[in-house]
Amino acid sequence: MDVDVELREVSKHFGAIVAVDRVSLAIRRGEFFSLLGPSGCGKTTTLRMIGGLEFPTAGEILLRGAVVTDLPAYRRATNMVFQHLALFPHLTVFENIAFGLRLRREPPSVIARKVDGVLQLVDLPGYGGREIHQLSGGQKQRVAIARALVNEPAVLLLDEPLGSLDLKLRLAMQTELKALQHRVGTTFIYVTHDQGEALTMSDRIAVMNLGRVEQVATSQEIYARPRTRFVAGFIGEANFLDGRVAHAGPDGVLVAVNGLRVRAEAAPAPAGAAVTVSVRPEHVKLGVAADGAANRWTGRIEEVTFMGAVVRARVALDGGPRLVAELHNDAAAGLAPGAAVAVGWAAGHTVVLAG
Amino acid sequence: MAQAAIPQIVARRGGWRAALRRYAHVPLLTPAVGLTVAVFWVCMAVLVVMSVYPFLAAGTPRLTLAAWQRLLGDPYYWGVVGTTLRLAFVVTALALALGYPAAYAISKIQRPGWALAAYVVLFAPILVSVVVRTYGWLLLLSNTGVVNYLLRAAGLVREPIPLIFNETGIIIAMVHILLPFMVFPILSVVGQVGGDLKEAAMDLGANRWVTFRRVTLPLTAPGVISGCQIVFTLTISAFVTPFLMGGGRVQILSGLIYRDMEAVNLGFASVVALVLLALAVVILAASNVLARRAYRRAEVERA
Amino acid sequence: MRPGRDPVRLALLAFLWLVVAFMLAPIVFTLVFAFSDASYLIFPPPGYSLRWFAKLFEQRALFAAAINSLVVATAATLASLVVGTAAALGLVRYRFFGRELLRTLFLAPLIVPRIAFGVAMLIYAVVLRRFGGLDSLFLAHLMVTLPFAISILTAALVSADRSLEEAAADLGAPPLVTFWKVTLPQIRTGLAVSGFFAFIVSWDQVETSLFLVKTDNMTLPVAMFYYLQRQQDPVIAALSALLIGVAAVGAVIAVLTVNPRDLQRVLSAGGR
Amino acid sequence: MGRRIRRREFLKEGGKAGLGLFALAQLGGATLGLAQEAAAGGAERLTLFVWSGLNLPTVAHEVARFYMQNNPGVTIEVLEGQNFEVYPKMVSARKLTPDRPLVHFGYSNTQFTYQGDIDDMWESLDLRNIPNAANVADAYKRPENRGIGFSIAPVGLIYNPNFVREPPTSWADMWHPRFRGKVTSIKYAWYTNGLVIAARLNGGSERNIDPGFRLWAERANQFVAFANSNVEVRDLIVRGDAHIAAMFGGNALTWKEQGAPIEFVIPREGTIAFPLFLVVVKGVSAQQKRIAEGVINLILSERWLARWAALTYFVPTSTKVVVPPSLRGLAMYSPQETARAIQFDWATIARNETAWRERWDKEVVARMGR
Repeated sequence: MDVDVELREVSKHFGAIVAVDRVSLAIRRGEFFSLLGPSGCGKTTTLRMIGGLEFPTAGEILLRGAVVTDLPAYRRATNMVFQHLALFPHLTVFENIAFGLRLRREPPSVIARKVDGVLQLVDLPGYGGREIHQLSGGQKQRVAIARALVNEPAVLLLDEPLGSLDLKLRLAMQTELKALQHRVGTTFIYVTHDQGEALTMSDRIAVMNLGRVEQVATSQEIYARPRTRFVAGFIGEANFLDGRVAHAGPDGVLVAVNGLRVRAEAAPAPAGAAVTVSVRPEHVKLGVAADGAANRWTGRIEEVTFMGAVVRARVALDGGPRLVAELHNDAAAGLAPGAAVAVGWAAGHTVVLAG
Repeated sequence: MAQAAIPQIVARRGGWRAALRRYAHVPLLTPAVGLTVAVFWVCMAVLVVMSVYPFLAAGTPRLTLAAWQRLLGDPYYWGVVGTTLRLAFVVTALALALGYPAAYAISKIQRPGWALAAYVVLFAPILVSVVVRTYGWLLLLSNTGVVNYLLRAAGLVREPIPLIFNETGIIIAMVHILLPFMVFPILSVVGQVGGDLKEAAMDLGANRWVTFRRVTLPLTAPGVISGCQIVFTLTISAFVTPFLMGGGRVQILSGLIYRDMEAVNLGFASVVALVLLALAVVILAASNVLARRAYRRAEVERA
Repeated sequence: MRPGRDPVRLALLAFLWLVVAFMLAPIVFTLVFAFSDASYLIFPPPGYSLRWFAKLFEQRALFAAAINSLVVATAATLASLVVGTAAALGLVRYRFFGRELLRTLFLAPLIVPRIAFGVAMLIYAVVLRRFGGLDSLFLAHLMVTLPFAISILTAALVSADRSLEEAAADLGAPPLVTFWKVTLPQIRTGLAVSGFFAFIVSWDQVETSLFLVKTDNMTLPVAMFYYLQRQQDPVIAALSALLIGVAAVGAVIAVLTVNPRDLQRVLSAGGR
Repeated sequence: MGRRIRRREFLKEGGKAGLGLFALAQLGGATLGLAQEAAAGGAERLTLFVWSGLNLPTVAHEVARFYMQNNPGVTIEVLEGQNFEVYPKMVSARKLTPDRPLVHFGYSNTQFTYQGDIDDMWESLDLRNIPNAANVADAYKRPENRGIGFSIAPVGLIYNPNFVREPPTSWADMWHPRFRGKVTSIKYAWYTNGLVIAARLNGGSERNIDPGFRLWAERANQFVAFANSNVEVRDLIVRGDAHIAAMFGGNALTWKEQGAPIEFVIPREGTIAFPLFLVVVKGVSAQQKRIAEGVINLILSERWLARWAALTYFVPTSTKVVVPPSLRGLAMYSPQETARAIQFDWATIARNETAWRERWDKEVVARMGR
């Protein structure tokens, strides 16, 4: 499989601040790859280094096998869709999109054809003559994408391009972006702090925290098998229980948590190591649903919150730790604060995290 | 791993592209730095040198503080400094008294056409030479000029009242010439004081005066201060207007410079120039302290 | 209360019109005197004639001075725009040691009394053997106009959208092309305003030029100043009338071409 | 979209035009430099200074033209101005670039001629190159021939007959109470502002100037304003802002002839003699000096001195000159008046120039309006 972008031990320091800390990544051709993390985690800096808008303090960046570490943006086969779009207000839609083509001195007929084509692609046919300020937010978005795509970049970089849109439009654009990526087949590197967005669109996700990459994996794997407590907490929600590996064998793992013994299928650490056990709220069953679960205890309901399609309940286990469970609306009938209840989940849903 | 990264940093720092990027500001700034240093700062150095080593004066050139002693040791010259400062303060105060309400009024004009007209009328005079405007005031204020004619025609005075060849004439003309420099900065902040802020204040029960004093005034203080600074600096160094309007009677520092240049007494002229410079620096520094306080207060109010 | 009837507002507007009258008075009466028949200042003029205009056109020295002023002001304006834009870019777009010091270094000429600078400039010019040349005048004026340009253009660049430049670079534009195609259009108003200021400041520079000009090779305001010292006949009024006419045309052009909202933005930023 | 393109083109064209202008300015500077280079070698180019105003520059222009016609290869530029504007710049140039004087030679009034002695500004003239100097009365030759007197401008009092019923008769009228607030003069012009004459009439002299300052300190409010030029004095008198002033007879007569309400009187103490000189500035080359002396010789010739007198009403110093009939009848040009004219000690005045200016400001001007 071809690698389009490769980062080797890339670091970026701003004075004393380490924005990106020894990041290594390999992004495959045609992949929809997301850099996900909270603000300040270094994801945007990483993207800008790939695009040539920032330069690493250390490490190397390769684009299709060639070292581009110090190459400025205008010499790289990447194009970016900026967070605030950065459309040229003094140029029309057509001129905005044609900007890169004109710099490459493409003949006017080719420019016209390509611009028309890309406008079709982003579903804005006939908008070439518009002024930027005449467009709606979503339309500007498409123009920004069109402006980048028309250059047929090796890699398209997207820096939270949907951040400024309202929720509904954002959801629609997510689907559209993903479809677009399928159509053009270009490698997309997408920066976002929105885990839902990342999960929806990405083939693979790199979760970043404090300048470092915590985990790189597919959406499903990141969700089901987070490798660190940060990843588990950042992607979706999770209950965390600190404990120690009591037994680890081919038949499974036992983790001791405050006297409870939690079953899991695998652990990253040998017996005796301190670990954290994580379980997603939607996997925590209450009442009869907990019957037959590998992990099963009793507890007392402390609080119930109605949330529309789901209901959340906070339960204090008899052994001490508290858990949050998320139940479907109809499974929650009869739950009331103070009531004693059975709590349980399958061993396969227990994720054991090192440290 | 960290150890492995360090040699890479060193290696990368040697790259010519990186070096180019690191020093990209140098070619941009070099012309301005070169010009300013080679002309302006050298000139300032020349002034200092001339003030203690007046090699253009008659007699043997030698290092001497005589010119400094002559100026600083003589109460008469302190009087001239006093007149210079007094004129500058009066002109600044009057310009503020005229400029602030004018700027405020412009911001209140609702029809854009009229606002534009007011803008143009207030600012167009800076397109007309200082010499021409001073001449215009000579026409208006001299004994046989327009104002005295009207006063006499109206029977208000029998003898023309002396409006030129004294400080009155200088002040009137200077206020006229410098008013745009006061209105500019005030107008730019008055425009920013949003109506909603004032409405909020009114909503909270403040009457109009209190609103003005507690909201508008502090918020426009930065504009007022920068306007006053500009007008003050321009007044203390003004020469043409005081020279033509003063009839050789009003003694200020710039006039001394001119006198000593005529008498080829460059050493003393340099001393006076440096004193003028020192006055400007001191007054501006003091007002900057005020400005910083005003900014801080404005920030607090805005927050 | 309806705004139209608000007494405070009416008083303010009345005051504004008084200030406007004050601003216009000397200019209007200069025009009146330009057509006066008398050879010295007297009001009302005993009669009206065009003879001062006729006499004005005989004053070749004044026209030579006007040409000098035009050349020097144009050169100083262009130079301060070019040098000032570069310097402002350096100050705004880069972080480096001594940046604040440089800014102070650049803006210092604004507070130095111009007549003091003129004294120093005379010595400077004579030492460099450029006394009386337009080149030393140009340098002197540039020192006065450059700080204006740098402060206004710095403000314009700060408010210009940096990401547009990045976008251009990302789309393949080398730095100079980016500057030309993206940065420049964004700071257009700043350029216009600082160019305008620089021109006016240079065109109307007396104090700095006073000691630098040769008596037979002056700039216009200095020539007028010396003319007024020698003689206060309405030739200067006639010349003023011409200049006021040019200024009026300039004002109209400025009003028609500059976007007032941009202007306000640049000016308010520049006032800081 | 059309608008955009137009604007961009406009910007482009504007840029081109701007560059063109800049190049032009550069070119201007270059030609200026070239002209200066040319002056250094090959053809000679000299600057002749002359006072501006009235008919004062006419003879200088005529002589320069005449000389150039007869001496191809020599260019004489006439620089018009006032001594007080040009002299400081001449001194600066002399001190800083001794071999390149700003002005090579020219007319110089009494005050600046003596000031120039102190500043070491003047070349000694070689009278062998100026045969016409033989006709100049000895009183107007200078020590070491540093310049030569060619004319005298007697100073008397002028007044505006529309405002003054009783004409002034004495220099003392300048400080007489009846002219309080109605006197004007050029500032620091010791020959017209009454300082020296007041000292002399009150027991002092140029060397003992205190009586003059004492008197003017008390009478500071005699002055309404100080003028910057002769013409400004005229305007102040004509408008009635001032009623009397000390002034050159030649100027007064010219103005009266032009219709100004101005009368000239000779005070009973006599006129103040104000000789006018021709000087060559140090720093000229030997060849330039010879040219300058040639031109000075022309100015001193009967033809041009007579022309000078006719144009300016000023009295030539040459014994041979035929004074025009219009002048012969005037009292101030009579030999008797010339003989009894008050002669100032100009060397002393020049030595005290800076100190007196300062004292005048401090002791007189500062008291005005009090």
